[in-house]
Amino acid sequence: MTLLRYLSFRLLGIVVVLFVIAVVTFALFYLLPSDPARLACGRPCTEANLAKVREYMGVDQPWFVQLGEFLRGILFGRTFGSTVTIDCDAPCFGYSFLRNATVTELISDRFPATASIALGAAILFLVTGVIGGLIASLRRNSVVDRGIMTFSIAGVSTPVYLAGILVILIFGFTLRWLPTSGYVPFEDSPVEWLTHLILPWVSVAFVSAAVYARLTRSEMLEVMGLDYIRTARAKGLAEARVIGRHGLRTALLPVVTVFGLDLGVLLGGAVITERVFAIPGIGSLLIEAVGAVDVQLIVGLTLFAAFLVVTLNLLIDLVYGILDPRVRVG
Amino acid sequence: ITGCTAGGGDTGDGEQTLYILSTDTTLGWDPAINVNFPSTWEGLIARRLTTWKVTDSGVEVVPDLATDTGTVSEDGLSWTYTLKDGIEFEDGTPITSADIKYGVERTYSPDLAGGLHYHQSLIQGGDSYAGPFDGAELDGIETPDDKTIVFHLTTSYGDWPWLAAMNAFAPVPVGEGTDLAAYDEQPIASGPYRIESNVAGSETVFVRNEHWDQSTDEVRTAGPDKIVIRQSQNPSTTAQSLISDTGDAKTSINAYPLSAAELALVNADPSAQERLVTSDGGMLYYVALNNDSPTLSNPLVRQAVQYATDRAAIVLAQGGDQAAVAATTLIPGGIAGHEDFDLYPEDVDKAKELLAEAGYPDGVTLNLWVANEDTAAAEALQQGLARADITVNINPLDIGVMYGDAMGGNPDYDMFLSYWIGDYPSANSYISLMFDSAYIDGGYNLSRTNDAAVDEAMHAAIAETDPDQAASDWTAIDKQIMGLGSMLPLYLTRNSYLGGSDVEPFTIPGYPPFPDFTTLSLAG
Amino acid sequence: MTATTAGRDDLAVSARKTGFRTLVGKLARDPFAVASAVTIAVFLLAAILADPITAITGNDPFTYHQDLLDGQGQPLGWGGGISADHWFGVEPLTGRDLFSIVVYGARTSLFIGISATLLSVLIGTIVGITSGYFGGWYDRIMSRIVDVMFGFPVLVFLIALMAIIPADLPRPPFIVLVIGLFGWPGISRIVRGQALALRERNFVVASKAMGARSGRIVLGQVLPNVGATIIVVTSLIIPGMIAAEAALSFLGVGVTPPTPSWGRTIGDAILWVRTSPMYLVFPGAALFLVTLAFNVFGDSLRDALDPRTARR
Amino acid sequence: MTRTDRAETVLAVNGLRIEFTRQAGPADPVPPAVDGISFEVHRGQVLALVGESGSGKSATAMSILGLLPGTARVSGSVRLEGRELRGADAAELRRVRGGRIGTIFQEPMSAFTPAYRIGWQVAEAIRAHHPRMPRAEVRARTLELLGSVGLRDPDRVGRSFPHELSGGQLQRAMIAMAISCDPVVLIADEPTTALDVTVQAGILELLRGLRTTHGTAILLITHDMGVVADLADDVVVMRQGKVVETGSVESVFAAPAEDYTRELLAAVPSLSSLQTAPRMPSAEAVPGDAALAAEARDAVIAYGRAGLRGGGVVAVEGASFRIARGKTFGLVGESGSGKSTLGRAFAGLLPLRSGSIEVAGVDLATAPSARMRSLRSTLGYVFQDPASSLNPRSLVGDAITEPLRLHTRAPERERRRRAAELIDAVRLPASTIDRFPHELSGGQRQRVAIARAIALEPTLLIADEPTSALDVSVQARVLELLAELQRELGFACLFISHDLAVVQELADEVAVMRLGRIVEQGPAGRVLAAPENAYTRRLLAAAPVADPAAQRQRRELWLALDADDPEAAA
Ligand SMILES: Nc1ncnc2c1ncn2[C@@H]1O[C@H](COP(=O)(O)OP(=O)(O)OP(=O)(O)O)[C@@H](O)[C@H]1O
Ligand SMILES: Nc1ncnc2c1ncn2[C@@H]1O[C@H](COP(=O)(O)OP(=O)(O)OP(=O)(O)O)[C@@H](O)[C@H]1O
Ligand SMILES: [Mg+2]
Ligand SMILES: [Mg+2]
Repeated sequence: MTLLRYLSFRLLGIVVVLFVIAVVTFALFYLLPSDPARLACGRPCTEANLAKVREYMGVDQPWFVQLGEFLRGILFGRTFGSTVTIDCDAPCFGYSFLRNATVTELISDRFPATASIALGAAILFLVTGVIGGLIASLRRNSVVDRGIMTFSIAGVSTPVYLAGILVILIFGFTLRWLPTSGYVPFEDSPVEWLTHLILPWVSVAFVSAAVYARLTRSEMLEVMGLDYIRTARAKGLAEARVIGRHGLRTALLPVVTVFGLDLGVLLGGAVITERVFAIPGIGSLLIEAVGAVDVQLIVGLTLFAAFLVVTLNLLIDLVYGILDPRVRVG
Repeated sequence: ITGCTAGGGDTGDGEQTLYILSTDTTLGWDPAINVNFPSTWEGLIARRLTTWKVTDSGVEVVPDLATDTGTVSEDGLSWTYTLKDGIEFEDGTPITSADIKYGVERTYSPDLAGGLHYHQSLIQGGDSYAGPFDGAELDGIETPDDKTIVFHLTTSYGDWPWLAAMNAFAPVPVGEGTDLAAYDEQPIASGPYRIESNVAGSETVFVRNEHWDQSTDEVRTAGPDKIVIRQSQNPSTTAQSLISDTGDAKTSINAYPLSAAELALVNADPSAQERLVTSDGGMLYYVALNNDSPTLSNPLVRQAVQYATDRAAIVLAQGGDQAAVAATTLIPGGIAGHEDFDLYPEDVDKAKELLAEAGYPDGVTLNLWVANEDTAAAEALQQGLARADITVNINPLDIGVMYGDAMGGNPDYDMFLSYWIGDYPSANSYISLMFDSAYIDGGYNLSRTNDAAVDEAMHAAIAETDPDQAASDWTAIDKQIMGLGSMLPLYLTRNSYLGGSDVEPFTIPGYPPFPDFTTLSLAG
Repeated sequence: MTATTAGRDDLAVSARKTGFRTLVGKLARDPFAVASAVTIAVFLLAAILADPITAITGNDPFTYHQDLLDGQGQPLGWGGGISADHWFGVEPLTGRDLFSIVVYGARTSLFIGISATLLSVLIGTIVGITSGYFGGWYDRIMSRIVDVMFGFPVLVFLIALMAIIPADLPRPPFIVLVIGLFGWPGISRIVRGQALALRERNFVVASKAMGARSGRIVLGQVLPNVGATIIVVTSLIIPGMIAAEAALSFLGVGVTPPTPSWGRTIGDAILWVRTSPMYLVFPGAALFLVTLAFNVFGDSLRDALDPRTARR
Repeated sequence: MTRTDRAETVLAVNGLRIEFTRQAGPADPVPPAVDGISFEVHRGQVLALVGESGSGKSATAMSILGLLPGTARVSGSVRLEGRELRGADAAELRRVRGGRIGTIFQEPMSAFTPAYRIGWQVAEAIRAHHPRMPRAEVRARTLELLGSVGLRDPDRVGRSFPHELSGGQLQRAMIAMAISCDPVVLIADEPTTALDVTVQAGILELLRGLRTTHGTAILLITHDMGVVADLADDVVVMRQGKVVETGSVESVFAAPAEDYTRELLAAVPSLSSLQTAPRMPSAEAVPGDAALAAEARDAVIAYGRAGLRGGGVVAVEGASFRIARGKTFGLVGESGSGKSTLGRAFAGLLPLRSGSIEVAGVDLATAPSARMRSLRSTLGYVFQDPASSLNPRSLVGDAITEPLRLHTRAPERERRRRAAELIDAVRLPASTIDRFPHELSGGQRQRVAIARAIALEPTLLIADEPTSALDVSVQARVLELLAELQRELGFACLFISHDLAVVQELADEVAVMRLGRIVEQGPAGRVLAAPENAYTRRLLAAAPVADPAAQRQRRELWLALDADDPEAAA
């Protein structure tokens, strides 16, 4: 299979996956007896008013019609509103009537915060996890190894919200080193952006790095016993290079796979972290949307999260090919 | 950086900033859909015909853009207001009666659902009106000249003066606000502040509106130079930083009341305790007993539930008398028409007897819907009822889903625990929306009370324009409804706020149980 | 076939013990394994025998003891009200016995954690092995399904589902079903990768050459060789599942109150950590200990099952 | 080392002793892997280290470079050009590794890091010792090196990843890497074990060239006596960590002083005299249908999916031959010529693209799956790599009786009895039955694989290189065993090997394969003694014999043939 064929096959797969997710989400919220129009209708809500709102939101239609409209909107764009016209250009992932904004706008408002948490935390836990695992594997069965592994088990065993609250207590209130909540956009103040994100990063990283440390350690133990490591040493390479270029390179393959998934999920909204640290991101938006039965926003966000996961999956598979030429496609 | 910059709200040039720490994640400011009280945030940017003056004892309606609180015609069907001189929008254009009319008209647009709609069917022609965006006008509002505005009602309405103080009666320049998203983010201000920036989920920044004239405004004091509403704040960290009282926290205040755990934290810190302000009353927590439920349709069972309720435990589970007071009536203290009575003093044996009489000698099982954040009250209720062999299955739900379900044609609950606070301080706003049979499906009549006598009495009381007569009417209705047993009031919250040390002392009445942000000021 | 085996019948009797007993023997020699197994056993026992255990002090996790609280609902006395009757003290606001809450909480948390893990591991292993071993279209379709599962936010599903299911049905089984059904894709991915590699291994081909059916090859050759991975994954996932239940409770879609669950208690206790720290310490320590034990035990079990480390 | 006209000593090992300690567990005494051995390697000379598997050859070589794992305890002295290497600091060791001493490892396939291109890896070796050499120069030197080891297209090879190259190419690249810094000593640990004879001959030639042109001293580790005879000047024979005998290659081969050496040499199978002149084809006796065990007719086998225009790798093209009952059919040919592919096809593991294969009168392509399974019960298969064909998690006893479990209802006890019988039949100690595969030596594992293959007394045994991983003494034992079992059980055997001597010893009929085609077939005696095909002749000439004098003649012959043949292997 050529790279092009492979890519088009996978992209088609992504489209199918997203379609399935859209259908399932629509159907799911249609099963809910909740009526979003009533929540949007205000106080007091008369029958006449309700009917107007229903029509305006399109929820008077059966779910498959709504779904059809939604999908059509993605491809061709659509308009909302009854007495005013709200344009939602293609690709239109829906419109939140409660927030008077297109889902695309809402996502682009909220995504920087989520992306900041996700990317920073991901880098932090990847780096600390891999380094920890590496050190543990090189000092196998030593005190250092046992220490790192115990610490990592502690990480695995801690729910992320507990970690979050604990770091807030320690660094925010007891030591008063860092702000404990909120998000400052990078454009406004890079320094504040950083200081506000350190605690979320640390708490996510503490919980996730553990997995990476364990994975790296076991892979390194495996790889460092392989023949080509001996070859590299026999060439006269410095030990650091042997470990870094020849050992770690292969040991990181499974790490990359897990990382791709984790990053995808994190980018789709770090629900709990955002909640604990009061960061307005995709995750908290989703929770709010669910609470308000804002169906279009829910579907839009779900699709967005799913899109991130599956695209990152594809990306990781491609990166995998670079790291390991044996599985390279094309 | 929160907690790191020294010197409170004073920035270099002596500018004072008040920080309001809110858990909200999106704040919209379009007056057509904003449901803030006139004395809270929206009141800072949007003036209206009349507004609230909040004092220790309560709240009264006072003129705002209008010169008086309105004159009613003989038949009670038309209200006339005259506008003051020297009132301007933030861009300097004068505010005219047409702007007010346009503002009210906007609320009729289905594109702007979600606000408070008390006025909508009251104003003539409102039932068939769909907003001004396609050029139509609302016949029931007359603007003979730039300074005068007349509202023609379909029926006389005693609470009308309260309605005219609502956000819907704030002016919007004619023709503006058609880009709904943009206007919600940054409406054109008429109050002492205008919105400088508004980042959803992050913060809204209010700065002084140069075109607001203090001499035209008898309520607002506009103390701080700048007000920042920090959104998406975590309540627990909010409390912690207010207690610590360093940096920005010195000029900060929480927007929503402290919880029991946060109160305990404050109590542990004497210096914070001094700054704590607590209202005498607040939101009414209640349980609606579903009259359509197979078990609770029997009034005896409803009464048994009433008698078995352990209010003391419930109140303590909220954090004790510092956080709540037991409530046994519908109309809370501080609202005209309130009278203290308890038709069902706690009596477990009596509850058992009633159950036996109703044909349930071995007890009953009831389900209870409750919002995720209110399960503590539900559990305390549950253990109280358990004493009378009433088993309660708690079903915690997301609050939106809960209401969406209950009002959306799936009232599959026996009991429904929630809270209520009137949109204005009138017994009407506490009772009619919750017990009028017209609001059974789709409205807030969650107990599904369908009693012709109650309906009739309420309609009479609503039309009553004499305040004293209305008050005594409502007291009677309160007793009447409590007699049906379909409503179980639990407690009134006592709302606690913690201001930073640079926030000038303030008080909070039982209604509205929120700080009056329009008069809050900073030391220095 | 030759005469030489005639006198060797003794051989046929004493087979090398590879079964359960050897495994136990090996584990018994590993102090970490013993310690963690004992910890897990203690918690499991506590969960099963919650009634008699809490009966010792005559408590249950539901009864309010508000007489033990001050006017603001704070426990009176030292350590959150620790006393002979209330070993771990009492809960703020309600005065419920914290020891009972932790013990009964073990029931909920372990039940959910373990059953959801078993469900995930079962599905993940079946899907992973079959799609890795058989490959082709089946594998491609399965991979896409895994993508869907990954892409779908569990939380949305749960919140929606909780609103649909009738209130009087017990929630734990639903939570198990949902987090179990959403937990398998990761496992299936790992298992699939291994099965894919094993498919090409000579001993699998050899088995095929000997005339073994696919089912037998999957069960007899492939499964034992992914067993170690599955065990490690399982031991890592149980704590994850317990934490997932806890997180759901934190977001308000977990088990219904007043059913005790560690997740809910910890979620509540966090608010009180500065004023009633013991409220957090006991359930927190329980959660931490049991997850630690599962992790350590998983590691030991893997070592014990791997013939290459047999002589350790 | 008695001769005095020797060139200078570059590497001297003295009283070397290596012990491996166990990671954990009781400290039961383990005998040292290497116990006080001494030898010297001289400039421009080849010293061969021979001995059975596990005798400590590799451990010795690794200890010279300090590459043993941390569990090894080493004592004694290793001197390179007079300087002590043991106890040298890391920097010094790095300078020596790859700089003064180059190393060629066994199994080239796994000796390169899979993630990097060959050229990069060779360049890395250069840069490790010449950090300031400009990029272009490094590149030029890399290409030059790859060219100098006889790789046809150094540019392409340099750009390839390890998995894209053949074993022979990789081994050459490995040599290029080993000599990249003009080492004074080259350690070659089984440099040709996995390669077929023609490639092997090429590589030995290359090593010889290095020795003469650069004066490189070579420490050659092998268990192939033919290779020793071909290349070595001196021989050190090891057994169980001790030196048994030392001497010049001529003297050791002509007059071994020790019993063990004699045994070792006797075990080497030898090709009978070789005729290289082409002969007229003669009529060959082809077995009649009645005596037929299996037959291939125009079999075409390909890997990968067949697209519209063919596609995939066609590994075997139009193979036709018959295997007579009770006879052994030998299949020889260079690596990658399709031997194993044919073997697999006979077991029904690969589909045919066209043609047919019949086993016991059943056409494999059309047989229903039930028929196929019962057919497989009459089929034994010994895989090319015995270690990997045993499930690491099954006990030997269970592995051997797997066919019984699949095809009979024999109870546990009965199976165990049978397992003991089989273990005995392949001459393994009875205790083997309760071991895991990793607890056995390569030779033992091979025998376990054979035991499993004959468990159901097959009518056809497919043996794919059953001795490739074994040292000569063990190999001799296994071959003897196979012959004996065949006599006893009377199965037909498809015997795949690239070792012509082995095939000659065992096979009745032989087919020679090259590039997926059978180039010549006929009775073993005829084909291997008087080949008609040029390729067969070259193959025969390339096989080294364990006699230094004879091997020198053969080498010249091979060189002549090689020069004639335009398609000589790269
Ligand atoms: N890392 C190790 N740990 C423990 N024992 C080892 C290790 N490496 C080798 N040995 C043991 O040391 C002995 C010598 O092994 P070595 O690899 O030197 O044999 P060899 O002569 O090279 O055999 P072969 O011909 O099979 O390669 C063997 O008994 C082997 O089991
Ligand atoms: N699984 C496979 N997929 C694709 N090509 C393969 C596969 N296995 C073998 N081949 C190719 O088929 C050809 C024949 O391989 P085969 O294994 O039959 O060779 P062989 O004669 O057994 O070699 P050797 O002596 O090295 O074992 C080679 O070119 C090889 O690269
Ligand atoms: Mg070796
Ligand atoms: Mg082969």
